[in-house]
Amino acid sequence: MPTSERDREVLGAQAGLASAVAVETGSELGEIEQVRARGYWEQVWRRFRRDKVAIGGGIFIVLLFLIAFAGAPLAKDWLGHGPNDVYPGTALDPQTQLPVGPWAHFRSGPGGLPCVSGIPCKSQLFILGADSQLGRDEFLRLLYGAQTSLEVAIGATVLSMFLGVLLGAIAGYFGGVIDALISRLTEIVMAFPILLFIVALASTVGPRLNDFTLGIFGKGVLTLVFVIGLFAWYYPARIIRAQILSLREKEFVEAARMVGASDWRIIRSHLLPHLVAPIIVYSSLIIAQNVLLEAGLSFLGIGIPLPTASWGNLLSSAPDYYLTQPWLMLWPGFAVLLATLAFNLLGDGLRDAFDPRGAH
Amino acid sequence: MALLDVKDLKTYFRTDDGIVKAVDGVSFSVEKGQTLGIVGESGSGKSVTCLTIMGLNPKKNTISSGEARFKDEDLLHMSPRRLRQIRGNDIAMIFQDPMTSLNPVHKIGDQLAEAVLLHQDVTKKQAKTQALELLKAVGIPRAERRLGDYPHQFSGGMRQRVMIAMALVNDPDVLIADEPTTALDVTTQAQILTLMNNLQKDFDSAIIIITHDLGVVAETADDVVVMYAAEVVEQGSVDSIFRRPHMPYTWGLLGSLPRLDTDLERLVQIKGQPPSLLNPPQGCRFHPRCPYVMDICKKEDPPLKPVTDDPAHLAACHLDEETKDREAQKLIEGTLAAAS
Amino acid sequence: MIRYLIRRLLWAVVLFVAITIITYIIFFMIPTDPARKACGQLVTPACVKSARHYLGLDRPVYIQYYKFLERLVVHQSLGRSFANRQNINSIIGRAAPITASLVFGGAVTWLLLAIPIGILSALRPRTLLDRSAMVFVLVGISAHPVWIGLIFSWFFGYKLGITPIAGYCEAFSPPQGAACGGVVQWFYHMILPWITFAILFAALYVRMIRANVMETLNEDYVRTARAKGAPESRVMFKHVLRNAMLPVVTMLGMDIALGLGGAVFTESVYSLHGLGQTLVQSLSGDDLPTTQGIVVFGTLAIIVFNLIVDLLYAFIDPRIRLT
Amino acid sequence: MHKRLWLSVVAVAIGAALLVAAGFASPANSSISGAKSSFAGAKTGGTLRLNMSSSDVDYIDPALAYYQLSWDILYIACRPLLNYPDKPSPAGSRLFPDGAAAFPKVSNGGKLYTFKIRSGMKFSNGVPITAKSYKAAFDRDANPKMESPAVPFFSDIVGATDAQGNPKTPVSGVKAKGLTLSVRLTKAGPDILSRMAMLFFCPVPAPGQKGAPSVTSQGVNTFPGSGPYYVAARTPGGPILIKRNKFYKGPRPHNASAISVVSVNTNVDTSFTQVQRGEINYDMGGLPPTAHAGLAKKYGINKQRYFVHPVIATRYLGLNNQRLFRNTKLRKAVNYALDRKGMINLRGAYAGHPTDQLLPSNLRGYKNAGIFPFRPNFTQAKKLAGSGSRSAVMYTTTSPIGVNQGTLVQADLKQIGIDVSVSKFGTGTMYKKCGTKSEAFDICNVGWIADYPDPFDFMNVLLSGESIHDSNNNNYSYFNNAKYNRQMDAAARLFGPKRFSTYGSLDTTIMKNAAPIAAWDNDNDREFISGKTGCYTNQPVYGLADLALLCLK
Repeated sequence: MPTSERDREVLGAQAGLASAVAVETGSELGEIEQVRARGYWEQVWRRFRRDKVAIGGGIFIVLLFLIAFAGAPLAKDWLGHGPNDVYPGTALDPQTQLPVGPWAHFRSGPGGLPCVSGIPCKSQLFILGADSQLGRDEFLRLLYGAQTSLEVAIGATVLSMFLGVLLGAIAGYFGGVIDALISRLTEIVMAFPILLFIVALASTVGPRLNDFTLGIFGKGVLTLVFVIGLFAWYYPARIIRAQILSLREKEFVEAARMVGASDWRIIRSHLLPHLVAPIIVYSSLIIAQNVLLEAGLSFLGIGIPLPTASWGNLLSSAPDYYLTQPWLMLWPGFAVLLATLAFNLLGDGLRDAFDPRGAH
Repeated sequence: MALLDVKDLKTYFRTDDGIVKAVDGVSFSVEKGQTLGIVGESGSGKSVTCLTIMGLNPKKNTISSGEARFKDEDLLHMSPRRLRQIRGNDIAMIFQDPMTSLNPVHKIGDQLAEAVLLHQDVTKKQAKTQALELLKAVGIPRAERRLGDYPHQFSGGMRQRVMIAMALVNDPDVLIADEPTTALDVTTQAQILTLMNNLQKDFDSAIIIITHDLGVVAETADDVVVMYAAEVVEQGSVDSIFRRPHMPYTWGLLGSLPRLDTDLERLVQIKGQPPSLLNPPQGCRFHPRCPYVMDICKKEDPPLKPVTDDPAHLAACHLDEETKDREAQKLIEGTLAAAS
Repeated sequence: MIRYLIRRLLWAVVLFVAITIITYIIFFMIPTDPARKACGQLVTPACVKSARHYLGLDRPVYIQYYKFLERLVVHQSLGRSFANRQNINSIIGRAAPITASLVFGGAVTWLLLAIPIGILSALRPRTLLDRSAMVFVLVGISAHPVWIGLIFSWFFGYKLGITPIAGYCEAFSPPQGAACGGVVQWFYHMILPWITFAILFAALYVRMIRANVMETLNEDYVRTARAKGAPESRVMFKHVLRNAMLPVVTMLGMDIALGLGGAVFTESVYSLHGLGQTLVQSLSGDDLPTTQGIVVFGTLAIIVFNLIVDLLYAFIDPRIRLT
Repeated sequence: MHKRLWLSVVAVAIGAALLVAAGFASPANSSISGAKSSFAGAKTGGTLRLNMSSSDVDYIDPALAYYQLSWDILYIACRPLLNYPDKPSPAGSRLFPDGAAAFPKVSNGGKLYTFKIRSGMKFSNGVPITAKSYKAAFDRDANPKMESPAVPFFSDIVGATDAQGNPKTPVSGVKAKGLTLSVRLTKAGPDILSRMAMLFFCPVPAPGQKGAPSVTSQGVNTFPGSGPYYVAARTPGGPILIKRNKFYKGPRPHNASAISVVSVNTNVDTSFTQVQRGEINYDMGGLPPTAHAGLAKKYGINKQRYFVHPVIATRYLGLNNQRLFRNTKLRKAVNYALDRKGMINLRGAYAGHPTDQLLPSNLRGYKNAGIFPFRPNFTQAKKLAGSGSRSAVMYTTTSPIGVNQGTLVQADLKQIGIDVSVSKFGTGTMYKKCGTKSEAFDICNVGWIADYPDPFDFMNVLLSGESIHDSNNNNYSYFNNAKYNRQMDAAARLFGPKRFSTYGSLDTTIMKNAAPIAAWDNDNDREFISGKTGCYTNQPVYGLADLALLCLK
């Protein structure tokens, strides 16, 4: 039968963490017969361009980056206060002593203290109100939280992808004892109660790493990157290994081997190009998972340390206002939902674009 | 009235990229006890033709037209219920890949018995007995024991025998075999073909055998339909077509028959890939690959018309008779030389 | 089959040893001075000394590990909590049923949701039902379980008051003086946690089941069944579903293992004092033996569960059973 | 304050003066009213249903329990030799002889205390309570197998510990004969009476008697009660069932016939909703911080259902004088920079009142000196701190409030160039860590509730450098100044009004000149009971509702 009559509905299926692993033995992203240099990418782009939903996801992600890394500082300048500035005396309702609600104007002296005569006093605007009794700007914290979430999610994804691709490629390419060792290692990691372990590690070993920031990241970002990355590599590793296993038997690899190409060269210039598709697709799906994971860990109080804003931190202080200001639960939850959704949609779209047959 | 009469059969698939005309106006008929071979490259529409006859194409996005009359009932326009009664009972089918055509989680015996139970009012036990008999008939050793086995415990050839048994268990009038030997090794191929020939004699069924291998056709078929890019390009009796093929594509198929002599110059080779069925070439669909291509071929699709010396032998080609004679002769000589 | 069994069993043992070694190193080698922590409020030098001896910290690492393993395997004991001196076995004994209620109940919930939705949307692709299912899938895999939990508990529990906001009820033999007990109350208290816990997995499973069913529908043997003249219902139930569900069984094993960790979040939202909450509490209390005990227990549970799934899989898939 | 604050009872009082005379000047005066409470329309009988949100008792075993909530329960299940009456402040914090027939006879230069035990008392299982029962408590606490935290509180009793300081049992210095109990001390211990009132010394049936609690470091979950109630059942992490002790014939009230702590560690919002709906009578664990303003508005304060009572307690930041904060100017800078009102606001309305001194404002002897501002004065603080950036480690608790307090301190100190990183621990863990000398912290977020109303319990216990050990310290700022150590020792030996005024001046002097800590709050206890509940009384020593008085309406 011609391939075109295969039901295209199969596409877009199975993006879940475990589901992908289960089908990993098959040709996960379809064997791309030959990387027909430009034509292939053109086709991918052509197919991707038609997927309006995925494009939407992609645009949202670009916007998210802009908001997080450019919009947040701009908003900070415009509003005249920072995400960690506290207004413990002024951003609280004088009657109830609870944080002010959305679109609150109030006057405040330096340090967020009540105005006293003789000291300059400024008017402040809190667009989404205050986050807690500390009286921090929920809106700015939401924007800055995007920075943290993206840094953790992408950092952990890069680390786990790097480890996964490296180990998966080595295992798949060299086979034999090396493959057996790496595969067993993968199975051991998979048998761990991984989330329990991440929780335990983030809390015991984590605090020691919190001060390690490389000068550009917030405190605790790299801790989460390591803790998550070190446990999440097994998933790309299995996919890449399966890909390499099937590619290894292909004629062009045989041919390269026959003309005496070194292993490294074969991996780099013959195999890696075929892995670009799965790497890109799974990266975006894993980023989505990691956004959720960061929020979860910070919610449990073992993620990003104080006072840095992260969506999980915002979510974790919200239940204190369960009875009086339930909307505080909504903002960070929506932010997580939209970001994750965007990465998932992009990932699905890319998968479809790379692999129109959706063969699993 | 022929047992199965297919007239102007068309099957189109709607896809995201446009309409794929997988079968575009195919007509043929089969008589009782006769064997019809349908040959062509993969993607030429032979399998889809048969699936359309059986009503096995996915309902969604498929447009079929034309007629497929079985005992004067049109298979294409009958109720699903009636079609199910005919399927597996009057018309049975054997598929290309015996490895995947059996359900891996059910026992062989159950799968065979299912075929019986679907059409005959018998007990499970009786169905099993019938299944056993058929298994013996298709030459499966220790058949009693193997009823309880699962497909993965069978070799490819044995599975194809099971498939044949399953097809024949209800004594069908028409047996459609879709490349029954492609997935098998050469020795097994021969065994399966012999088995089918013998069974045909015993059961007196009509057989439609789909293959890309003219050798298989030569061994088994009475009539041949050659398909290219969803169309019939040549059809007629085996004798007639093998004696004097009228179409460069057929020559190509004949030319790619296995030969023992390697030093003989290959007269015809089919270069290139079959065309996309989304946008088939203008004119003769074979012209981009045809070594004898003429200007007219690019503009006009040649009609399928009887060749001069045999009215039952139809071909679609613009070439003049002399060229056809000359080239066909060379080819036949080569083939004969190879065979001798 | 026997060889398969033995292989799986041996592998389970290897896994267990490997994981306990790693756990042991992380929780007993890395932290500073567990003996001091073991002494609680009364940190006298004598106590530290006896705790060091009790914990075996005065012996070489491999002996310590051996002792730990011996205690675990021979005495089936996970040790004693630093925080409240309870036997960790009994701490886990109380927490595990709660987590098990959540995880298994959640699994049932997500299967009950995912199987019908997945199958129907596979059979009717691109219909309204299918599209709604796909929206559910996307939201389900993108919304944070913690958030879903908070919103549910606020809306259904606090605003509407039709479910409890949080809390747990023992189904069988509730302790004397407990607020509630019995299967009905247990069920009532678990409804929201189950749904919260199940949404993510339900979404993944809808997706997977839909794809599996579609893929199976394209299998040659399904065509064979149709060619035999089998009616659609028979084709679906006898030939499609069984094969389409095979991967679901494997996945279920892995996901229940994953879920054991994911339960941390649901438990924390609904104050269910299962393994996850106990773990988080033990972490904030520097209660290493409890932390470690829970991780080891979780690992064991996962290994055992995967073993059961492997056997179950072998049972339903003859290709594995008979090789 | 409860649920967050570990009840830290005074450790061994070294060189303490005659506290009997000082703290309990006229204890014999406190007349105990009759068995029934003084509430109009109080109803007896019925079962009270309580919650303990976000918390559980540590143990219910009197030899092990060392937590405010546990003691609030043990208070109604125990009849110690001396006890605090079921009355609001101030009467509620004055000792009266409960298990003992009268205050003890002190002889041998303050080293021998002889108690006469009341006759006719029985445990809830019918076993008579005699001197043996009280000795059994000492012996059990001293049993090394119990690993009891009570040991430091009686290690000055003869034979309580061996030469190495390890506990040993039986305690030879405690002798029981019929209804006479004698306690022999190694040196004069004037505060021994307040220690005898601690619930570690709750009588239990002696070994061999019916219901004698087993000796196990895991503790027992039930034991025969000697007070108006007894603990009938407890599941760790689960409910606690308390029942009337029908053998109790003493003067203490007992309104409900049973008290059931139906769930512990419950969600604070759930629990609050249940109290609002009347499904639960009272939540011992406290309230959501956001609820107070609304409750006060709706029910008024101390009128119907919402109660606010000052507790003799101070919250402060222990500034570790061994590390960054050995610099006095820097400590003062912190005191100028700390937003005291902001810190209190974090705990919701009516949480307490700001302070800048160690002694609680409701403690006798307190002098208001107005040393530091209640809202930050960053100008002054910066002047003191000087330029340059510093970093500090702060320990706080994992509770949302503890976390917010850490964040506010972080923000305040950032203004004076101190970069604070916050580490979070469970409450007990944090106190344990801060009490360990080698622990690398600079600021500890602690609170101190009076064990008994005397300045000694604050000044000497929290600031005397002489009591700093390797671990288990209460001097969370590791302040050790020879001059002030001497002055505190001297003050401890004083009597009467002089004692209090000396302590008051010492408090202001130390805070003004050395500022070893940054105090910020004197706590209020804030409670809410359901509409079906009445007879609320705040027991000032335990800082919670008196469960014996609480009744169903």
